[in-house]
Amino acid sequence: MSQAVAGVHASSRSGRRMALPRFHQVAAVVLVLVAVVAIAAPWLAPYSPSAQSLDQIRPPSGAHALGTDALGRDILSRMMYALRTDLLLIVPAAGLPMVVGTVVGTLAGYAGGVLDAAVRWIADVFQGLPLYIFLVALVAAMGRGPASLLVAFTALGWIVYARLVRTEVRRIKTAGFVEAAYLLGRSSPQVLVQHVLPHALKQTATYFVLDLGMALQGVAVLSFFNLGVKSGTPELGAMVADAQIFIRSSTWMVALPGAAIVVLGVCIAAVGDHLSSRTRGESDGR
Amino acid sequence: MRRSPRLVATALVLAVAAATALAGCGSDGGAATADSAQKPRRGGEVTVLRSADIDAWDPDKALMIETFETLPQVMEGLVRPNPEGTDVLPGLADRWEIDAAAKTITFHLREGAAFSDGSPVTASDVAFSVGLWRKNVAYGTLYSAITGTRTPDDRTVVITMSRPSTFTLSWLANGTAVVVPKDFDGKTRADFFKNPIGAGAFEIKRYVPGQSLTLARNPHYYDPKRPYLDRLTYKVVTDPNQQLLQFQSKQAQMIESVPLDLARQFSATERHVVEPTATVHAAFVNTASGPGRDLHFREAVSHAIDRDTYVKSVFGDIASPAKGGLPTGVQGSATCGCSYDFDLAKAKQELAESSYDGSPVVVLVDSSSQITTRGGEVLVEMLKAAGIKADLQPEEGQVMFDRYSKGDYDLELAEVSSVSPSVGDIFGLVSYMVQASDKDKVITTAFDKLDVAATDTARTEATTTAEDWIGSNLPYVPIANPGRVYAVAATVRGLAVTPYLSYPADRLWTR
Amino acid sequence: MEGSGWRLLGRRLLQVLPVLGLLLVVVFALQALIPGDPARAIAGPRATEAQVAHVRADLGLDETVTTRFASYVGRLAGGDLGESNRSDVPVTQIIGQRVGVTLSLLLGGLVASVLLAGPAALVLALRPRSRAAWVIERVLSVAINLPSFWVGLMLATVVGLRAGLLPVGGLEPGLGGHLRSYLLPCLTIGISLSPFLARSAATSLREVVASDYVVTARSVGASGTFLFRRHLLRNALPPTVTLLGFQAGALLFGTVIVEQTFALPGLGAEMITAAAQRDFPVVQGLTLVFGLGIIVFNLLADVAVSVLDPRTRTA
Amino acid sequence: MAASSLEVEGLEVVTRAGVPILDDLSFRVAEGQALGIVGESGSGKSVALRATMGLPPAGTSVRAGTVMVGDRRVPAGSVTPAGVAMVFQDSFTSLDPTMRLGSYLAETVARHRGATIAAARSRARELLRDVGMTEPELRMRAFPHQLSGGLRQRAAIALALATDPRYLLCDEPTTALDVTLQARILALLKARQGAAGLGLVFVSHDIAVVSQIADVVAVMYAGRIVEIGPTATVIGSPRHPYAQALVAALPDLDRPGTRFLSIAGTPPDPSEFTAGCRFQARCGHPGTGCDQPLAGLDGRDHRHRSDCLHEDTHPAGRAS
Amino acid sequence: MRTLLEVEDLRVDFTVGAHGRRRRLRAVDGVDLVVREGEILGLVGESGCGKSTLARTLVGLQAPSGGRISLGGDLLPRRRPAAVRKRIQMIFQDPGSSLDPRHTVREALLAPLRVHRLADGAGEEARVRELMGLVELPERLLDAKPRSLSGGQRQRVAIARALAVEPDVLVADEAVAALDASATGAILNLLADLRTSLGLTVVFISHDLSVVRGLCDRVAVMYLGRVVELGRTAEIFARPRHPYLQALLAAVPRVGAPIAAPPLEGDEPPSLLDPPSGCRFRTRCPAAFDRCVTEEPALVTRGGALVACHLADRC
Repeated sequence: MSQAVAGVHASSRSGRRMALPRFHQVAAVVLVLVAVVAIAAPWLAPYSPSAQSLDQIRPPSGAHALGTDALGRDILSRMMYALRTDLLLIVPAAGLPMVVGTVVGTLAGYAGGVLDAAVRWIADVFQGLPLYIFLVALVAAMGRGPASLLVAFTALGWIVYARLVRTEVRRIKTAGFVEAAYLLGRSSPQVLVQHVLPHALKQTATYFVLDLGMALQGVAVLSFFNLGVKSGTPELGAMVADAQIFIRSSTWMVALPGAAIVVLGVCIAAVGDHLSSRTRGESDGR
Repeated sequence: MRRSPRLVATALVLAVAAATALAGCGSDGGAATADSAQKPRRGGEVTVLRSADIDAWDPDKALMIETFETLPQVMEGLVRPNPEGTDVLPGLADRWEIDAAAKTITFHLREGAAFSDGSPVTASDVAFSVGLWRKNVAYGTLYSAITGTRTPDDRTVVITMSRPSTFTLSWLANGTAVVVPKDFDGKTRADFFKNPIGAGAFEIKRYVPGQSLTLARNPHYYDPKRPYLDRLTYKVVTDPNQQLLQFQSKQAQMIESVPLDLARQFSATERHVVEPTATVHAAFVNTASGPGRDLHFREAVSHAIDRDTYVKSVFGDIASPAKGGLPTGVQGSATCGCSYDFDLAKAKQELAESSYDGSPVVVLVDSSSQITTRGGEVLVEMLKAAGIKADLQPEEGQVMFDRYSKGDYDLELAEVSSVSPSVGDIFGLVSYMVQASDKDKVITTAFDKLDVAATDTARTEATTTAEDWIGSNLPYVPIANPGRVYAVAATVRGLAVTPYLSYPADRLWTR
Repeated sequence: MEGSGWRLLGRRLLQVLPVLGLLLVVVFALQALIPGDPARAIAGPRATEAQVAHVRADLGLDETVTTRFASYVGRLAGGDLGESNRSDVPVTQIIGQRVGVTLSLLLGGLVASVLLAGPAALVLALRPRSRAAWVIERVLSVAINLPSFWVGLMLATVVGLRAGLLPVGGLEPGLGGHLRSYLLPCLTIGISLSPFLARSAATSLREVVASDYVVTARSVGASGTFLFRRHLLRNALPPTVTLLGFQAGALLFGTVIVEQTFALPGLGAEMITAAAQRDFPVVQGLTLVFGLGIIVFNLLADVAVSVLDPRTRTA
Repeated sequence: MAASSLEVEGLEVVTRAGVPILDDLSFRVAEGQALGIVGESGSGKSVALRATMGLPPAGTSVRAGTVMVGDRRVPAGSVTPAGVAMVFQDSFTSLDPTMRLGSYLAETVARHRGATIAAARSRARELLRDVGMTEPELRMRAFPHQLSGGLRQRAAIALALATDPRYLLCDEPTTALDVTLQARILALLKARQGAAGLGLVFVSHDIAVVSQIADVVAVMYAGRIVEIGPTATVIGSPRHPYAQALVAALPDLDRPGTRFLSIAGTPPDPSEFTAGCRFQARCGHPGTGCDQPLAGLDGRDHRHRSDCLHEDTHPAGRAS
Repeated sequence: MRTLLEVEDLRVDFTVGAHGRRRRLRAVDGVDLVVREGEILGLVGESGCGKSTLARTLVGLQAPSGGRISLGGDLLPRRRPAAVRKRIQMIFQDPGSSLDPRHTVREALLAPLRVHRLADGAGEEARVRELMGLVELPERLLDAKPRSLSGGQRQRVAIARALAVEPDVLVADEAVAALDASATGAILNLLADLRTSLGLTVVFISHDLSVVRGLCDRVAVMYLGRVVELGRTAEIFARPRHPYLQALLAAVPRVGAPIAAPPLEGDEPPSLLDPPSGCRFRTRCPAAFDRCVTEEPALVTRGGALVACHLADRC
């Protein structure tokens, strides 16, 4: 009977897969397009993102497809470059914590004992610190720029990965196939690399994608507080912040970069959710 | 704009953050006349939004323009500036005599002047206060000409000076020169300034630091008609957008020194424009090290700046392109014959002649000021067009100031403002700042001459010397004389703001 | 059982001590990290080097870091957080004046989140195939990506200014005015927090609904509100409460954003101002308060979970 | 036959994707009678019980069928029929972890009998004593996780009995337990069946256990009853090749052999269910007509039958 | 028959609980055991009796707290090098987790060959096919992933993988507990066949006495971490001397026999954290008397079996 129920779940999952692909595939395509635009911004953008003119705060027109901002800069070009800035920021902002957290979590989970206890304690302590608040002080202290953002995001983000990986490593460590590999003569590091890490990494990779969305929000919020990118750098959050006072008279200036943040976030979440449901499905199906 | 609380340097300082924090206003004649046609009404209250709180009740601990604007409302000085900023008007003293030969100023205190606790203002109170100003750490130098006081009677104070300084009277109209009770009414200085009393039009009703300050009518004020308002509340709202929202939803009736971007969101009737203010918006050059040591480079920078475009982009036309190194519209100011022209070809030529090696120059701006960060973005583009690579580095006020003192910059975008009717005050600051390049002491000499100048001709001569020297040596590259915008609801009348950004709140009234 | 509840509390408090210690060190280290000379800023540009040195000595900045740390901790033990560099106001007084606003926002924000997330979670968990669930799912996936400052901005503009229904920002006087002033900010927190809450609650509710013990409970006749209250809610809540505990930092940061957006005089707005102005006594004091806040929040979450779920009591 | 009975007719359970995991299943048990249902994982025996309770497993729903409790007819799957209770396999997950045993039992009693709390608590104590707990007062204060497996399963039975059922559906109630505990639970259930006249439906994969407790045995395979009859005859002379194999595969403590018997292959997944004999692929002796549509047996009829077309040609008994 | 594996006074401790309330739990408490070459030794007992811990300690997955294990006369070190580990292999209860879901059957079988360099290029494939033959799996399954295999097939792959390194002893820990009745017999037959064909020595751990009865040459019965009875299967099943084994046997369901509730005292077995004094079984033993409380019975030889009971003579 339990098999029958498992069968039911399997089929209902495949049922969901029938519906989901359309949404997550669209999302994936959007993300790829965004990446292409970001990479090719210097060739695609009609204007330099910093070129100013006295054509200020103009609504969309033939000359400026998305209008101009308060310094007369072309919003379309700035958005293209902003995507570039944001992607270049959020990938390491989510990636660095992943690397740090995965290494720490793997070591803690596999070694256990004192190391594990220490890592858990540090994670608990970090959990108890008002890190977002620190982040404000830290970025203010170190000055705006990618370095501060990365330090801040890493200090914040590694815990989740460390916890995730640690739990996963500990779970897999006691799985029959890992114990069997050890008995069959593999050394601990070999077992770690061959059997434990691939499974743990799949989890983190999934979370990484979801984390990109959080990083995007984080960068936008910090920019909103004037703690993100340097002023003048085209960045979506900063563009929203810069334009917010025009929201009544020149809505497009706020709406465009704002919508870009939301769309990007929704797409990232859609792809991330899909990946995580697939990862879950695989571990269930074992 | 981005909200970020700003450390605001006073007008006395390199007023880097001046953009949003400085209050300014000149009653331009038209509005004033229209208002005076109607009779001020007594009663009512007004809520004023400002982006920063006062930073102290003790003027010597203050840096913020808000402080110097607010202190005299509670602790009135001997004199106050006239709305045009060209002269001083009676305050607690209703008249005074200057004796250049004797190097004295004799003040006659007003009949009925009293502190808000009812005790009368006497000559000994004033003498005590003058002593206070002179001793002050931060601003004592402003009163360095004063050697002492004499009090022939209860209503007369004679200030004696080491030289016939004309600046001194101007300084007395400034927010640092507040009159307090003798010996702080028996309290310590710190205790007194925790909840000070004065002889101003208002007394402190409720003060929540960082949030709001409510002033109520001083029942013992010497003018029985004023203040017109029963109550005046300053609310600290750092976010420009919130300022706009609260103003538009009628939660507040005034905004001090509206960010210029925001200014476009108010209707013409709600905009009170002060232009130009006694402020110079300039690019200060590190003349001690780096490319800025070379005059050719400084010339190149100056010629690279298209001041008309800059004014349009950064100030939205609420400014005038700089025609001199000193602010316009203050006592004794004179434009120089020199020109600050935009000439790209000349800029490139000067650059070619300079020792500039093509590496990026560091442009420091105050990240908390919308005007300077935006100005920085514009400046960098203009420099680029002339062939100067620039690296824009926004810093919080204090860090910026630290880097400035250490010479860790090439160019710095900043504003300096006058806070008194005398051009001398900004002049003094300029001389302080350009010491390094002023080897022949041209500026300091001119400053000293101006201080004792008795006639307008003498004043003009002194300022012209300074202007010429600034024009040809470019210790800083003047860009604009910016203006300020106040938002005022149609119901509020009587606003008159001086070019150095203060307004007598006792003259405000509501319809 | 009751005894072990107290033991848990005691144990948690013990765990908190090193966290507090670290918090102190980090807070203090911030000062060393931040460039700029507070003494110079206080003394002003016209002050001579000697005067600056005097101010520096006045602030105790000329001592070694360890001495300063020791004296800071010493004063802290006496409840003295120092005075603001900007206004000479005691930091404790600043906190006292502002903590109410932040607490009100936290509480109101939580209430708003629960009011928004609760029904959504119920629909998602109990009617997962319904049209309403489909709509909620889509709304949540968008809402989760809405920057909260933008939400605040829109609410202030549309509800506050356009419709004129509620204050656009600041605190209106009087109890009624306060309540009105908190509505939009709390709603903003609610909108940004509730998607996480709704999803988590829906997930645990779904698990609980499908659990053997709920099937058992239904087999012995439990149904309707009794089933919901006695079996579903109590079992579905602990994971959500735990999530809230984890989100304490984010929640606090949410109040910071909202305080800025709606110009509310709370701790977060003061923190931003103080940090930008290098007002270290205030930054340190507030960071400590926020740290304590998170600790207390987590503690409350732990206690709530242990009240709800007896399994966590006997570890 | 005279006693009133629980009858299930035409039960049909489908997955969300519409795949039937039970089609047209019927069975009956009288008061005081014990019906055993034997089958491997995936045979649908547990689904049948839960569907009868109106509580089909997550992801499935009851599409058709009726349940008769005595002379009351309830559409299957819609409500939990009064007078019927169920004991689940995993006592660790089937008791609400947040509720003390005493309050859980007392509340259930109070709801059913409309009794006062005091009366309900004393009834709860009585129930716990009935299921063999020596210190009911102590156990009443315990949370499920504080009890051992055996005590928990007894508590689960007490909970089921708290609703004063006439019929008790038991889904592998002893599978997770050690043999000594299993024997005690079986004895307890048997005693309730005898003394209180409870109708038992007992589902297990263990044919030995079923043979001990059941009066009638139904053998299920792939969602259908393939053989049914009085326990002694089904165990003694199974007719369906699957039932024969099951009986033959039974390791017997008293007659140890050197070889264990087993059935090659695995049962089909519900998505592979065919209309014909579903055991065909694993059957040692498939004959003609095995792929013809087959309905499965009506479990309301307790006479010994199998639905194998070729049952007479198979050698009966244990040798296979 | 030659002694292959010898266990002397083996003790395994665990620490349970956390945060200052740590307690020691002795899962295996002074077990002596001899496994002879080519035999199948059964290890039975109820859940929590320590049989699985004993198995894990035998193969080296769990370090003993005391006592000695020797294999073929060699004392095994606490931390075993790969060459020693390979001599005792283990089959796990859960066929679902005993194979890496990402690896094909071929990869699973090749890995041990490569670690120990047991075959080269062409030999590898031949050996893999040979192993598949040994466990009676078709070679077409070599490229299958575990997910597409049935439980029985997975367990066969696990056995083949263990056999790849040609171990001296195979420890099967509840190897058929998770399998359906129809698959169980086949695996048991396979083990019996392998013993015959390869001369394999097997330690077979199970809670199911019926299974043990058919497969094992000798059986050790464990109760609360100790061996209480040990002897030839036929002998002790026919004439159980320890009251615990008597109770176990009585409780095994038999076709045609009436339900027999075992004559055990109390409603709950004692906890390993707090084992009874004297004879551990006394709290549940219907025949317990004063001596059982104070004196722990030694394992003594009675009629060809070893029994630990003060009443061993009377039985």
